[in-house]
Formats: sequence, structure tokens, C-alpha cells
Amino acid sequence: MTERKGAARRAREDDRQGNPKAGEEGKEKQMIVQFFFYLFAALLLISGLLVITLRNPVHAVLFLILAFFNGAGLFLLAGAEFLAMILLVVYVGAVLVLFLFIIMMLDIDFAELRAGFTRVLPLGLLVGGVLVAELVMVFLAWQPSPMAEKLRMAATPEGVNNTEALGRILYTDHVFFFQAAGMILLVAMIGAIVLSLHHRRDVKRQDVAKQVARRREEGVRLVDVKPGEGL
Amino acid sequence: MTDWPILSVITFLPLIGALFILVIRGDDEVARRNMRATALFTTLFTFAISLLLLAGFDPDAAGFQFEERRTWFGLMNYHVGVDGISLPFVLLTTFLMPGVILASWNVKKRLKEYLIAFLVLQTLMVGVFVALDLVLFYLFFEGALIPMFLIIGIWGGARRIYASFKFFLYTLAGSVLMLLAMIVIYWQTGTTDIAQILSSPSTLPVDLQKWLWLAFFASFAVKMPMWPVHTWLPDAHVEAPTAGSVVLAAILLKMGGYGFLRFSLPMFPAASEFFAPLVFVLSVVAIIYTSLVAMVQEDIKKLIAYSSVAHMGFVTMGIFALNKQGVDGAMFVMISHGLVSGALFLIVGVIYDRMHTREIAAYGGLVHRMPLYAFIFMLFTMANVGLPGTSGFVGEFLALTGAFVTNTWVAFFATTGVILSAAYALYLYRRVIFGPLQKRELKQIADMNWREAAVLLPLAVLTIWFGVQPGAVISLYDNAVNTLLGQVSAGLELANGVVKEAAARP
Amino acid sequence: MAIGLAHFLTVAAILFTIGVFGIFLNRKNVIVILMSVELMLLAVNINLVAFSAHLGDLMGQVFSLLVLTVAAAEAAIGLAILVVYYRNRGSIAVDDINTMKG
Amino acid sequence: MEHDGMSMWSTFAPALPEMVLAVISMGLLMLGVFFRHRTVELVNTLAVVGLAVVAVLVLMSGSGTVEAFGGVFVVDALARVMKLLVLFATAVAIIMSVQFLRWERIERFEYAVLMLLAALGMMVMISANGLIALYLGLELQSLALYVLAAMNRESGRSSEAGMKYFVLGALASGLMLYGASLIYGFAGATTYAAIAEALKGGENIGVIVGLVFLLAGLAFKISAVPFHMWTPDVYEGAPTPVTAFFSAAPKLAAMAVILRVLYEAFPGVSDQWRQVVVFMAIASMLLAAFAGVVQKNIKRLLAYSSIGHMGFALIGVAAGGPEGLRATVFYLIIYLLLTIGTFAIVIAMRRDGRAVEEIEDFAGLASTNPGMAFGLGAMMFALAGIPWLAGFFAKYFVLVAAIRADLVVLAIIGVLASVVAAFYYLRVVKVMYFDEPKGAVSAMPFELKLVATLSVVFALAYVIWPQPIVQMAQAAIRPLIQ
Amino acid sequence: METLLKLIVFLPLLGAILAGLGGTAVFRYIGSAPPVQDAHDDDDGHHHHHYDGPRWPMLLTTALLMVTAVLSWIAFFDVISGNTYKVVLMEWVRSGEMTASWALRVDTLTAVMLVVVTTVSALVHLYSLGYMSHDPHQPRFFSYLSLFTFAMLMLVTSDNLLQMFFGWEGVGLASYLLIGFWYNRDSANAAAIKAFVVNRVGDFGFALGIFAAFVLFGSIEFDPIFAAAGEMQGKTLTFLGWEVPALELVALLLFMGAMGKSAQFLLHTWLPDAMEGPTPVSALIHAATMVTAGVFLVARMSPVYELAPFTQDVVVVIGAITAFFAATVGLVQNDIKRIIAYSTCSQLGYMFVAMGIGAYGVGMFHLFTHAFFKALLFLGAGSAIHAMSDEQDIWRMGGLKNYIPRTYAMMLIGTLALTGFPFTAGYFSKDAIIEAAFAAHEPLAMTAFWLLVVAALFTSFYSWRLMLVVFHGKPRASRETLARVHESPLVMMLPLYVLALGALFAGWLFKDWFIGAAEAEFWGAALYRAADNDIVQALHHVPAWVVWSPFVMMVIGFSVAVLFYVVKTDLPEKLATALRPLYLFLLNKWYFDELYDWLFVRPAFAFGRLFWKVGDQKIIDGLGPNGVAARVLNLGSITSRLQSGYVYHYAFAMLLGIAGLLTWLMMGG
Repeated sequence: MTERKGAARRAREDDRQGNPKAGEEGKEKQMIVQFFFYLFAALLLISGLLVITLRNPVHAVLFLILAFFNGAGLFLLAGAEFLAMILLVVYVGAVLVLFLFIIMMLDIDFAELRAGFTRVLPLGLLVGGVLVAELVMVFLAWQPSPMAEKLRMAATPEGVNNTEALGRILYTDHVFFFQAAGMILLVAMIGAIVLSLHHRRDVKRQDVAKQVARRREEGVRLVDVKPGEGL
Repeated sequence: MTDWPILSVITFLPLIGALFILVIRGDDEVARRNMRATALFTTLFTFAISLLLLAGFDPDAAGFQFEERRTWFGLMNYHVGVDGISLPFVLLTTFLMPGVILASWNVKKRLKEYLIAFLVLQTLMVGVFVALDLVLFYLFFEGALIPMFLIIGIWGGARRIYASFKFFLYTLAGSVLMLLAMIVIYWQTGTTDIAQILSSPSTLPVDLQKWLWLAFFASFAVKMPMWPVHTWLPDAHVEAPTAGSVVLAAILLKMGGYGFLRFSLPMFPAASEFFAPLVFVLSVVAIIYTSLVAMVQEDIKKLIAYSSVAHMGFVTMGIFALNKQGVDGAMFVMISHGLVSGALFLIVGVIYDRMHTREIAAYGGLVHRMPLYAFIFMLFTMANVGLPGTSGFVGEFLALTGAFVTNTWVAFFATTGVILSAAYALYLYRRVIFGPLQKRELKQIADMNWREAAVLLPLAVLTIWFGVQPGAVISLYDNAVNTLLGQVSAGLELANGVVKEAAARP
Repeated sequence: MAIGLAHFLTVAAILFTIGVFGIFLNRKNVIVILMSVELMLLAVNINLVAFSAHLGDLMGQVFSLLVLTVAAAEAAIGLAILVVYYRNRGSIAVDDINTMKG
Repeated sequence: MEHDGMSMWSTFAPALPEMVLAVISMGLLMLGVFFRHRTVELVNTLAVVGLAVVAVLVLMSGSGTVEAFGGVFVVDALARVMKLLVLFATAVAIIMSVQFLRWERIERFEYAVLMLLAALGMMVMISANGLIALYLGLELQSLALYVLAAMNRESGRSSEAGMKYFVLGALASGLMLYGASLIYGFAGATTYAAIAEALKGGENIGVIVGLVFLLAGLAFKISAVPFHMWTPDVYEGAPTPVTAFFSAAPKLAAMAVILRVLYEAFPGVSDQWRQVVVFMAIASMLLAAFAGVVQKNIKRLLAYSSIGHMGFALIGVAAGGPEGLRATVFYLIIYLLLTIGTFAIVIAMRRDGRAVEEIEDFAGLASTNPGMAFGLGAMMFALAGIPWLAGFFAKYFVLVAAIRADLVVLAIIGVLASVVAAFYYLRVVKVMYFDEPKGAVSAMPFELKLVATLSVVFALAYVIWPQPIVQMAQAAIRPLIQ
Repeated sequence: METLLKLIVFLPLLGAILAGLGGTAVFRYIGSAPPVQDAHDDDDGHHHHHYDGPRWPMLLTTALLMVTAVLSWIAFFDVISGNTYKVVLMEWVRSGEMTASWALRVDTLTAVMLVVVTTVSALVHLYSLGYMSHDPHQPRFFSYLSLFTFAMLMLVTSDNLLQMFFGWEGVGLASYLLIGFWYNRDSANAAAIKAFVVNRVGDFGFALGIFAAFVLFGSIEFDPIFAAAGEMQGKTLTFLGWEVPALELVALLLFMGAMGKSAQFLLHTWLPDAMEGPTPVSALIHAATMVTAGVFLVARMSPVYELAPFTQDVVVVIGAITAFFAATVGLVQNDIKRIIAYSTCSQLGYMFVAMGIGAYGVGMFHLFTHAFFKALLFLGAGSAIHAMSDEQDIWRMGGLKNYIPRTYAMMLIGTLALTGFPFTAGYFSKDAIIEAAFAAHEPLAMTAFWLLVVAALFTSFYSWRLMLVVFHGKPRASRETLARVHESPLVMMLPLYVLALGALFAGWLFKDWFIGAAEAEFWGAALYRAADNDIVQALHHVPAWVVWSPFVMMVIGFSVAVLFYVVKTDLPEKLATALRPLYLFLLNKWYFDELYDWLFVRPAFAFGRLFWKVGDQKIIDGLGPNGVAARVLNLGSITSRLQSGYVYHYAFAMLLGIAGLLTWLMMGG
């Protein structure tokens, strides 16, 4: 049960309660958690960085997959097992493979692809750096609203596993979201078909209905040819 | 006194005429004749109705007359009415429009749109003068830009595009700040109803008054136009077709002066007093500067345009003299200038129609073949110069008197305009009319025809009549100007009282 | 130092920034941009999950789940557009996506 | 199970229009798929009818505020008004597309279906009462719009438009999501009401950061500077009716969301977000004004025009209060009606079977096609906000609100920018009316003529009977000012 | 009587309108083109034409003026019997306290002017019937003449400063029209404009004077002004930042107007050029009537001038300088009309000296007599010019006394009167001024006295020079011209006779009324004199040498003229060569035209061009609309270049926006 609480929450609870009993056991666990956290995080960031820097998109996709694996690891640490699994199964298994598939399909001459960054790189790095610094500053002093506890919409239920808990919410109170997500997938489907389904116009296809519906008048023309005049 | 909405009828009747023209089909001569006739009849009929307005107007009554109110947006409402200050302008507009239509008799290019544009323009111009709601005023004030833009741009001369854009954007830029100021007034007073705002002395804080005054000034100064925001006018005049120039000079320019009288003075009396020196300086510069510039012009219309700027200098000077003579004079200059400059542009149009050039150098010796033309031109030149006995004199004289009472420097420099105007106007006349008739192209030129004469003669008669008997005009607005000055002094007292009170406080 | 919320958030922030960088710093090809978008969404998800855990509220995870769904849809559409584009232009270099400007 | 039926009904009733729309679009999809031949017109027609039906449902959804699905979905006056407008805009966009698709040989039944789904997304956005619903709605419409932009597969420009729109749209939704996650982390919940409640307990820089990210995502949708960059390119590249759709419906929906988010979720930090909104308003107005003057393509011009208009509408948002909110909604309604008419004419501009998009090619239209020239001219003046035309009143109301809120500098910048902007609107008029003709363009098809005529008549004659729209706007904002 | 006064003023107007609108070609070509004219129409000769239009306009206007003249004399005798009239016709301007009516104020001063104006005008009309008989535009000419007469009558009958200004400018207009009557001539057009504009310079002062009077008195009507003038002594007005004595200011400004109209020194340049007009015009306007309006103004405003001693001094100085200056220039001119014009200028100077020293009656007297003999001189000169086929250069005349003896006789009478030959009109009036100047016993007046005496010498010299060169000696004209020389018809000679009578006897007949024993009674309240002003009495008691000095001067002048132009005819040329700079200085009229051209005209055009090309186009348009437009376009293309088309730029812009906003909020918030 405690395992499902997730590292972050546990840490917070420990902080808050200053639970001395949990101290010893917690410390050891914390060590492990810390180790994995930093491992996952480091791998995540490195592979992320490689995704955007590598020249060969196939390699980039592979590192993206690695990044997602590590992301899933972080999810696990935070106690979101279901999401971690989904990330692997759906995301890595379907979406990222789709990426690979497209890359292969487009048959791009990777050697032709230009490498390098834009001229705005220094400025970009500066801006990005500032942005990250600001965000980190904000996070270091992060305080949820004092009302947050009370305002929670779906407090994590005790004694229910993560998957079931999610299912309970998603299919009951928030079925609306579920349906809406469904519509989004429908749009994606239609969109993908509309854009990429290629009916070649120059290929002659058989249309049975048309053939059957063909009448005599359409096929035969009676001409009264006068002698000596030709057609 | 009348139970039918006479002002609305006068305002919107031209629109009805425009609709009639819109439904006339075809572009053959019959259709064209019908269109012209419809336009002329509409304007004449409107003028006739506006005479009823004059007949029913009581110059001695306080406040606005022929008022009409309709709830509209809520934030702003349809409220129209006239007082002695606006009535002359309404009449001036309705009086001039038939002439404007007549002057356009030979227009061939897109006649239908042309006539519609002018009729719409008339509605908007009359609307400016009758509107008694700030925003309604603004609507008319700015709305007039569209037809005028098209008139200059479609039927104008070679540089019409530059001129039309300059005209449009310049005046638009001037006006938008006024709109903001109107909104500020709305929030300050809780209403956009002019009559209601004017019903008590202005209580706007002096500092705010100054800002608002400047915002209104930006608009009216451009519209007048005052130096140094006058440069759109010569361009617009030069490029506009004759009728467009007439409307521009005779009526559109008066909107600025009218605006000063209707808004700046009574609503911001303290600011008006504070900024009067600024206006004086600009007016004096305008009078001298533009007169000098007029002297060296090579284009007839441009010369007259610059002379208009100089005359408008007298108007602003008179208005901000803030005394009876000054304001009376300014009003009179505006009316008179409406007649005279309108006539002068018509006069230029007469020869432009024949020769298709406005170059002064292309003319000379016209008197030999156009005696009537020369006579009429002389008459209006003299009126433009401000010869006593013509309407041009009375206004300038009163305005200068008013200025002298307030500030002798201003009057001193402005009076030099009297010398300069004589110089440029007579110099123009000499180059166009006098001298031997030497140019081959001019040898066959014909004198004015009946139509042209019919347009100009009424103007000539009024110019003389108002010059000899200015009371005919002044009596219309005498009372209203007194009221206005009363509002100004009441407002000033209030403002000074407040200032003193503030100073008295430790 | 215990692993707390701030750690997660910081990692997510950096990842997010990397994703953003991937969009505007690379001139190679559009696919990388699509991948960068995925990285950004992953960062968001990390955020959501971390908050969810921190607050003890499942809504974050629900949100994250929906984001994943949408991300998949987005990837599908993006790739479809990419294919159409490639068919038209024969290139997916970012520098070539430049016929309309000004 | 009577009771349960009732509760089912009461649970889903508020979302009935959305559900009906979803069903209709899926039905039409089926129709298209199974009766592949000659279904396009039928689908288009049915789509318009369907939109009308949904609109009726919206109208019949009673009055007052109803929340559903645990408070993540709300139906109130704002939602009703904005949904009606969105439905209207979508229907008009479909009507305007019919001929165009035929001309460009891209007739596909999916087109209308995607339009409907986009409309559905917008309705979800409008009714969203929390960040998740907002996000889902936003994505629903965005994805549909990406596809629509790239719809003309044969056209390089269309797919480039789709590509740019997609990449930047994905970035924007990423930003928005990131912001949403921070806000969630702060408030512990995602509904607006909860966020507002959380903020009562004191604010936090984190939530401000989240709000900025969120606003950036929304600003992208209304193309407010500096999140506007996609607009000109996408407007130019996308099929023109789609551009028309872009410039109308999604902007309205996104603006409704902005109003809701700012005034229902974040009234507590209005000092902070007001600065952001003011900045975006100023930047949008100025940039649009300046960039517009050098445009040569009418669609790009209209893109900058829409940027500028959204900047103006943002003034109303920044001003707030009953005046400001009303002005914003009022502005949007007028803008919608004007922009539709403008595009109706632009769509119809074809010569020798090809679209005429370069402004210079409109030369002398007043002689060759006086009706079109007059219509487009009137629209230009109206969009420029010249008095008597409807566009002026939109601007006026916004300025009134701005002055009320002491945003004088903003108002001044706004009017000056509109003067500069007037220049490019006038240039279109100039080309049509002052320049020598370059040859006629084809006659307008009936439905485009109808749309254009109605829109022009509206622009010209709005002054005669202004109250309905004013009251509509007034009604729409009532939930926000309570 | 009131009807009679109205008739006097408005009959000329009626004539002007009828002749001008009905008699001329104004309405002839309306709606149709006039026949294409022949080539010779384009040169500027007017004698080559004949007139084939109706004759009624000329006859009508002349007849009306005759009637007016008769009525004026009736009115004159009525008024000097002690009546004054004020006929209010109608209100003109009313604006607050500023009121002015159209009114006819007739007192002795006005009555004198009435008879002068109408008599001379009637005679000039008559004369013109002959003089202009070949001119194709003569109806227009007569219309202008009558219009002028009307304006002049309005001027002299005015009851307020405004109506006076009306008349003032009205005569200016008529003068402009008449100077430019032959509009084919560029010189005539230029002279017309010059006359109008220079007059306007004077009117500038006049107008300011009216404003000042209004500020001071709260009215511009004469009666209130005269009534209040006494109380206003010592009051000051702030004018251009200076505290100045109010009455002085009003008087000085009004005098500026008088200077313009009466061609006084500094504003005199237009008068000689005005001789471009037909000669009858010169006689009527530029000798007898209009140019004396300034004198009339000072006389009319005597209640103010009498209390403004400084201004009086100015008047004296200007008058004396003018008298002297114009006489010097007259010495060397060669154009017959210009000589007389400078003479007029000079004589006007005399009149102003009289006005300045308070001898208003004396000044008016000279005005009165001068009108006769100067009109006589001009018309006589016109007759000579007419006879000589429009030749005006005296050096191309010569010996005319045998060809046109009657004209010669008339000119002789005029010259005698002008030079003050005993018992002619000039003798009484001019000498009286010189005596009065002496009698004033002030240093300034004393200087004036000496200047006037010298001027009298010069007057005599140039007058006789003219007579001797034109009428004596050998004819210098071409044979063809001489062949055509003929005495003028009776219609032209008749006016000369009448004027000659005036030139001979007007002084003797009227001296008692104007300056003699009946003086006070004659003028009544029309002229105001301060209590201590006894100048009119004093002038009769000056030393004998003073009385004789003008006569001596006349004789000297005559002698020198005879010496130069009869006895030793090469002397003038030698003298001119010897004193070449002085000669040129005088010949070029003290270089005033050049000076003004350099000082005012050129700068005005230069500034006009500067303001236009640089001020308006470069600075105002360049910084204003055009500059702004250019900046907008620049900014437009810059912003448009930002829209680079590259997705990564767009993304970067978004990121920049986010980062910027965040930073701003974190710093500020």
C-alpha cells in the first residue's frame, strides 16, 4: 500500500510528519529511490538531448524510445504504475514505432539532411537557460495552495490499486473526458486517412455497380449513314 | 413648433435620393439625365425644407430647437437639434449642394457613384451640424471621410491617390484622439448628450480639461486645417474634382471651427483660455506663412487652398479671442468663406472643364473672351481679399477686433494678412484673367454658360448681401454666441474658484 | 537530499525546455520536431504525475492519461501532414518549409 | 428505473447539443464512407442542417447556469451565445466551401465532417469549466483544423500551411498543458471554480507562471502577438474557406475560453494577468498595423487584420468589468459577421479558373465587378472601423471600456494603430476603385453572393437596429460578472 | 434734404450698376462663345479700335453725375447755413458693443468734400465722353468712374470708422480697376496691384486704428468717440507690449491709413505708377479726390488728433518730408503725368503739414483748391496726350502751344494756380499753409516751414519746366504725329474751362469761409480745435518776409526754368552730368521702388517659396505625413521580415514571448 503512494508523496508526508519511526526504514528506501530517480532522470535528459541533436532520425527515434522508458521509470517512482505501463505499451509500442515506420516509408536520404543549429543558438540557449532557471526558482519554493487539499477532485483512494482507481474515475464521473478523448482519436483517424489515403486517379478501377447499371443506350449508337457521305 | 422630424428629414433626405439613383438602371444618356435630375431635385428639395427650418427658427430662444431624441445604443443616442451656431452651417450646406450637383453636370465617369457619393456626403455633413450627441457627432464627422476619400480618389487628378490617402489618414489620425476624449467626457459626466453637458457650466477638472482640449484640438486643428497640420488640404484640393473641392472648402473645413465652438470652448473653458496663446501663435503663423506660400503657387487650386488655410487662421484666432467680436467674426468668416471659397473653386472648375489644366501659366487674358467670368471672378477675388461690402470683410474685421481686444500682438500680425491676401489674390487674377490673350488654346474658349452662371450668381448675390447686411447672418447666431460666452465665463469662474480654493488651503 | 516534488518538476522543466529547443533550434527535419513535441508532452506528464502524487489526487493521472491519448492522436495527424508535405515537396527539411513568408 | 433514467437525463442533458453534434458527424461519416459516390453535397447539406438542429438545441437549453459531469462542464449564457456563434460560423464556412471545393477539385465528404468535429471541439472548449475539458476541446478542434489546413493535398502551400500550423499548434498546446499542470499542482484541482477558490488562499508565483503558459496557449489560438506567427502563413496556404473558418469560429471559441479562464478561474490574480493581456493587446495591434501595410496577398492581409482585431478585443478583456466584457463579446460578434462577408468575396475572386489572391490583381474591380468591389470596399471600411459601419461600434465599445478602466495609454495606442491599419484597408479600396481595370473576375456563385450580401448589409445597416447584438453581448457576459 | 443726400450718394452707384452690368459685355457672351477676335486685338493699343456699342451707359452715368453735382452744391449751401444731417440708412454690423450703421453724416467738412468730389467727378465724366470715345470698353470705364464716386461719397459721408473704411477700400478698388483699365498692358496690371497692395499697407494701420479706437472708446461711431475723446486724454493702452498713450495710438494708426491713401512719404510709391490708368482717372482719383481722403480723415478725426500732440508732430514731419521729397523727384521726371503725380504727392504733403499743426481749415482749403487746379492740370495734360496720340514723354512734345492753344491756356492757368501765382487759388491756400507752419512757432513746424518753402521753389521749377518743354520751343514729335495733332473736342474742353474757373477763383471766393473771418462759423462743429489752438488767426499775422517767401520762390523757380529750357538749353544736361549721382537719385525717385523690391517684394516671394518647398514639403510633410508614412512602411517591412517563413523562428518568437512575460512578471510581480 505504501508502495503505491509514490516517492514524492511519501517524501512529503515524511517531511510533514517528521515521522521518526519511518526514519530508518525510510532512509534506506530513500537511498534506492534517489538512485533510481537520478538514474532515470539523467538518462531521460541525455536521451532527450540526443533526440534533438542527432543527425539520423532513426537514431533519434531510438533515443526517444529510451527517453520514454526512463520517463516510465519516473512514473513508477511517483506511484503511477498504470501510466507507466501505458506509456510503454501504447506509446513506445505504437506511436514511436509509427515514427520509425514513417521515417522508413519516406525513404529520406539522411545524408542530405542538414545538420547544425540555427544562428539564434546563443540567444536561444540564453533564453532557454533563463526560462529553466526561472522555473527551477519557482519550483524550489513551490507551495500548493493551502486550499488544495480540500479542493481535490479525486483524492487517491486508499486500498485500491492505481489502475482500478483510475478506471473508477474515468468511467464514472469523468466519462465526459473519456468520450471527448474518443472523439479526438476519431478526428485523428479521419485526418490521417484524409491526408494520406491516396486514391490514384490514373488507375482504372472496376465499378461493378456501374457496369451492371449500364444500359443499351449508353453503349450503342445507331447511325443512319447516307450512301456516299461517310460519317 | 413642428411635429414632424424636420431635422432628420433634412439630414437623411439625400440618402433617399441616393437610393433612387441607385435603382436607376443603365448608363445611357437618358439614365444619366434621370440621375442628374434626381440628384438636383433631391438637393433642391432638401434646401427648400431647410428654408422651413430657417422660417421656424427663433433666434432669441435659448437652447436647442427642433430637437429630436431617440434611444439608440444606450451608450449613445440619436439626438439632433440646432441652435444659432449650427443652423447657419446647415443652411450653408443645403444651399451649396444644388450648386455642387449642377457644377458636376459634365461628369462622365461613373456618374451614378459620383452622385451617390455626394448625396451621402451631404447627409453626413448636415449630420455633423445637427448632432447633439458626442458620438453621433463623431459618426457624422468621421463618416464624411469615406465619400470624400472616394470622390478624390476616383474622380480626382493625377496625384489623386496620394491626396486621397493623405486626406483620409491625416484627418482620421486627428480624430481618433477626439473619440477617446469624448469617451472620457462620457465617463466624467455620465452622458454623451451635448445639450445636457452644455446645460451647466463645465465642472471638469482643469488638468483633465487640458488633455481633453488637446485631444479635440488634434481633430479640429487637422480639419480646419491649422498650421502646421494643413498640408493635406492643398493636395486634397488640387486633386479633387471641382465639386469635391467646393464641398471640402465650403463645408468640411467648417467642421473644425464648428467643433471648437460646440465643444472646446464651452466644455473646456479653462483649457481654452490656457491654450489660447498657442492657438494664436498657430493662427498668426498660418495667416502669414500660408499667405506667402499662396503667393508663389503655380496651380490655381493650390493657391486658393492655401488662401483657405490663411482664412481659417482668422477663424481660430477669432474663436480663441473668447470675446463677442472674435467669435462672431469667426462664425462669419466661416459662413463667408463657405460661399467665397466654394465660389472660387467653382470658378476654377469652369476653366478646368474647358482646358483641363490648373496651371496658372496656361492661362492669361481670359477677360477677352470671358467677360462674365472675369466679372464673377473679380467679385469673389475681392470677397476673398476681404473688401468691405463683401461678406469676406465683416468676418475678418470682427475676428481681428476680437483678437485686438484680447491680444494686440495677434491682431497686429494677423492684420498683415490683409495685405498679403490682396497680394496673392490680385496676382492670381492678373495672371489668369488680365493681359493679352496670347495662348493658342485659349482663343476659342467660351464664356460661362447658363448652368455655370446659375450656380455662381446666387453665391454672388449672397456674398454681396451678407457684406452689406451681415445682420442677416449675425442675428441668427447672436444669441447663441452670447450663451456660449456665458458658458465659457461661468466655466472659467468655476475653474478659477476651484483653483483659488485650492490655493487657499494650507 | 530526499527526492521531492521539486526534483520531478525540475527534471520536467529541463525536459520541456529540451523539447522546445528541439522545435526551434534544429534545422534538420520535421520529424525531429514531432519528436520534440513528444518530449514536451512527456515532460508535462511527469509534472502531472508528480503533482498527482504530491497532492494525493488522481485527477493528475487522469489528465496525464488523456494527454497521452491526445499525444498519440497528435502524432498521427502530424505524421500524416508530414507525409502529405513530403509528397508535395519531396523534402522534409525544416529550411524548405518556407514558401510563404512576409 | 424511472429514477435512474431521470438522473441519466439530467446528467447528460446539458451536453445534449454536443452529443447530437457528435452523433451527426459520425452519422455523416458513415454516410460518406458507405455511399462514397456523390455524397459530398448531401453531406454538406446535412451538415448545415445538423448545425442548425444543434443550434436549436442550444437555444432550447433553457437559461441560467447548469453544471454537469462533476462541474467540469457548464452551460450558461456565455456558452450559449458563443456556441450559437460558432455553429453559425461553421455553417457559413461549410456553405462557403461548396463551390470552392468543386473549383479546386478537393470535394471530399470528410471536409464537412471535420468541420463539424472542429465545431464540436469548440463547443467543448466553450463549455469547459475546467482545464482538462478545455484541453480536450482545444485539441479536438485543433486536430481537425490541422487537417483542414492541409486539406488540399495537391497544393504545396496547403500542406505547408498544415505543417506550420501543426508544429506551432503542438508547441502551443504543449505550453498550455505545461501551464495547466502547474496550475493543477497549485490548486489541487482543475476546475475553474476550484482554482478561483484556491487563489483565495493566497497566490503563488508558480500559479502565475502556470497562468502565463496557459495564456500563451490560448493566445496562440486567437493569434495574439507574439504567438501569432503561424497566422499569415496558414491563412495564405490553407484553402480559402478554411481560412475563413480559421478567422471566425476558433477565435471566438478561444476568446470565450480566455474570458472564462481569466474571470472565473483567475480573478484573484487579475493584476498580473492584466499586464500580460495588455502587452499582448498592444503588441498585436501594433504589429498587425505595421506588418499589414506591406502585404500583397489579400489572405495574408486579412491574417494581419485578424491579429489586429484580436488585439483590440483583448483591450476589452484587459479592461474588464461589465463594460469591458460586453465590449469584447460585442467586438467578437461584429468581427465574426464582418470577416465572414469579407471572405465570401475573397473566395469568389477567381479569374480564368484560378483564385485571385494578389491585391494588385483586384485593380479596377469597381468597373468590372461593381457589386463585388462595393462589397469588399464596404467590408474594408467596416474592418477599419470607420464610422457608420458596424466595425466602428465594436471599436467604440472597447474604447469606452478601456477608458473606464483607466487604460488610457492602451486606448491611445489602439486608436493610433487603427489609423495605421486603416491604410492597408484603404489600399484595397484604392486598388479596386482608383486603379485601371485588369479584367473582370468570375461572377459570384449564389451562396457566396448571399453570404456576402447579408454581411455587407449588416455592416452598413447595423446602425439602424443595434440593440439585438448589444443585448446578446450583454446577456453573454452576465455569468462572468456575477 | 435727406432724400437729396441719399440721391447724392446712390445715384452714382445706380449709374455704376446699370452701366456696368447692362452696358458692358458682361452678360453678352453667356452661354455662347464670343466671336473669335482678330489678331490685332492682342496688342495693347486702344486707339486702333472703335466703339460700336450702345452709348447710353456713358451718357447715363454722366448725366447722373451732373445731377449729383448740382445736388451737392445745393446741399453745400444748405449745410453752410448751419444745418448738419445724419441719415441712418440701416444697421450694418452689430456684434456686442461693436456697432456700425450705414449712415450719411453731413456737416461742413463733408459738404466741402461732396462738392469737390461730385463736381470734379461730373467734369471728369464729361471729359471722358470725349477722351475715351474710341475705347471699346468705355461703358466699363464709366461704370468704374461712377463706382469710384459712390465709394468716395460713402467715405466722406461716413458716420463711423467702419463705413469710412468701406469707402476707403471701395475707392481703393475703383482705383485698382481704373489703373488696370487697360488690362492688356502688363505695366498697368502691375501698377494696379501695387496701388492696391500699398494702400492695403496703409489700411493695415487704419484697421488697427479702428480696433484701438474700439478698445478705447467701446465704439467706432464718430459721435461717441468725439464726445469721449476729452476724457481719454492720459489713458494708456497696451499695444505690442508697450504702454502707450491711447489717443496717440489711435491717431497714429489711423494716420498710417491716411499715409497710404494719400501717398505720403514711405507709402507714396504707388501713386506715380498709378498714372498707367487713363488720364481722366488720374485727374479724378489721383489728384482731386481719393488721395485727399487721408487729409479728410485727419480733419474728420480732428477731435482725436488735437489731443495727440506727438502724432501731430509725426503728421507734420511726414507731410513736410513728402512735400519736399516729391518736389525733388518731380524736378527730373520726363513723363508728363508723372511730373503732375509727384506734384500731387508734394501738395498732399502741404495739406498734411497744415493738419499736423492744427490748421485743419487751412489744409481743407488747400484740398479744395488743389482739386480744381490739379484736376485741371491732369485733364489738360490728358488733352495734350490725346492730341499727341498718346505720347507722354515731355521731350517728344514741344511747341504745342501753337497747335493746341486752348489746352495750353488751361494748362497755364493750372500752373499758375499750382505755383501760387497771386490771387489764383493756390496763392491763397498754399501760402496759407506755409504761413501757418511758420506761425505754429515750434521747432518742428519751423523745419517744416523751410522744407515747404524749398518745395515751393521746386514746384515752381518743375511746373514751368513742364510748361516750357511741352508747349514752348520747337516741336520734337514726328511729322505724322504732328499731322494728327488736334485740339480736343468741346466735350473735353468744357470741363477744363469749368476747372479753370475754379483754379482761378476758388481761393479768392472761399478764403473767408475756409480760413478767413467766417471760418469758425463756416466749419461749425465739423472741425475741432483745442482751446489754445489759434493757428488760423495767427497765420494772418506772420512777418512780411514769410508772406512773400513763397512768391519769391515761385519767381526764382520760374526764372531758373526759363534759364534752363529757354535760354541755355544745354545747361540741364551739363548739370545732370556734373551731379550725376544726385540726378540719378532723383530720377529713380530716391530708389524707393528698388528698396521696397529688395526689402519686401523679393523676400516675400523668397519666403513664400522657402515656406512652400522647404517648410511645407520638406519639413512639415517630410517629418509629418510623408515621414510617418515612410517610417510606417519601414517598420512594416521590418516586421514583415520578422515573419521569415521559418517555423523555428516562429517557435522562437513564442518562446521569447513566454520567457519575456515570465521574467517581467517575476521581476515586477
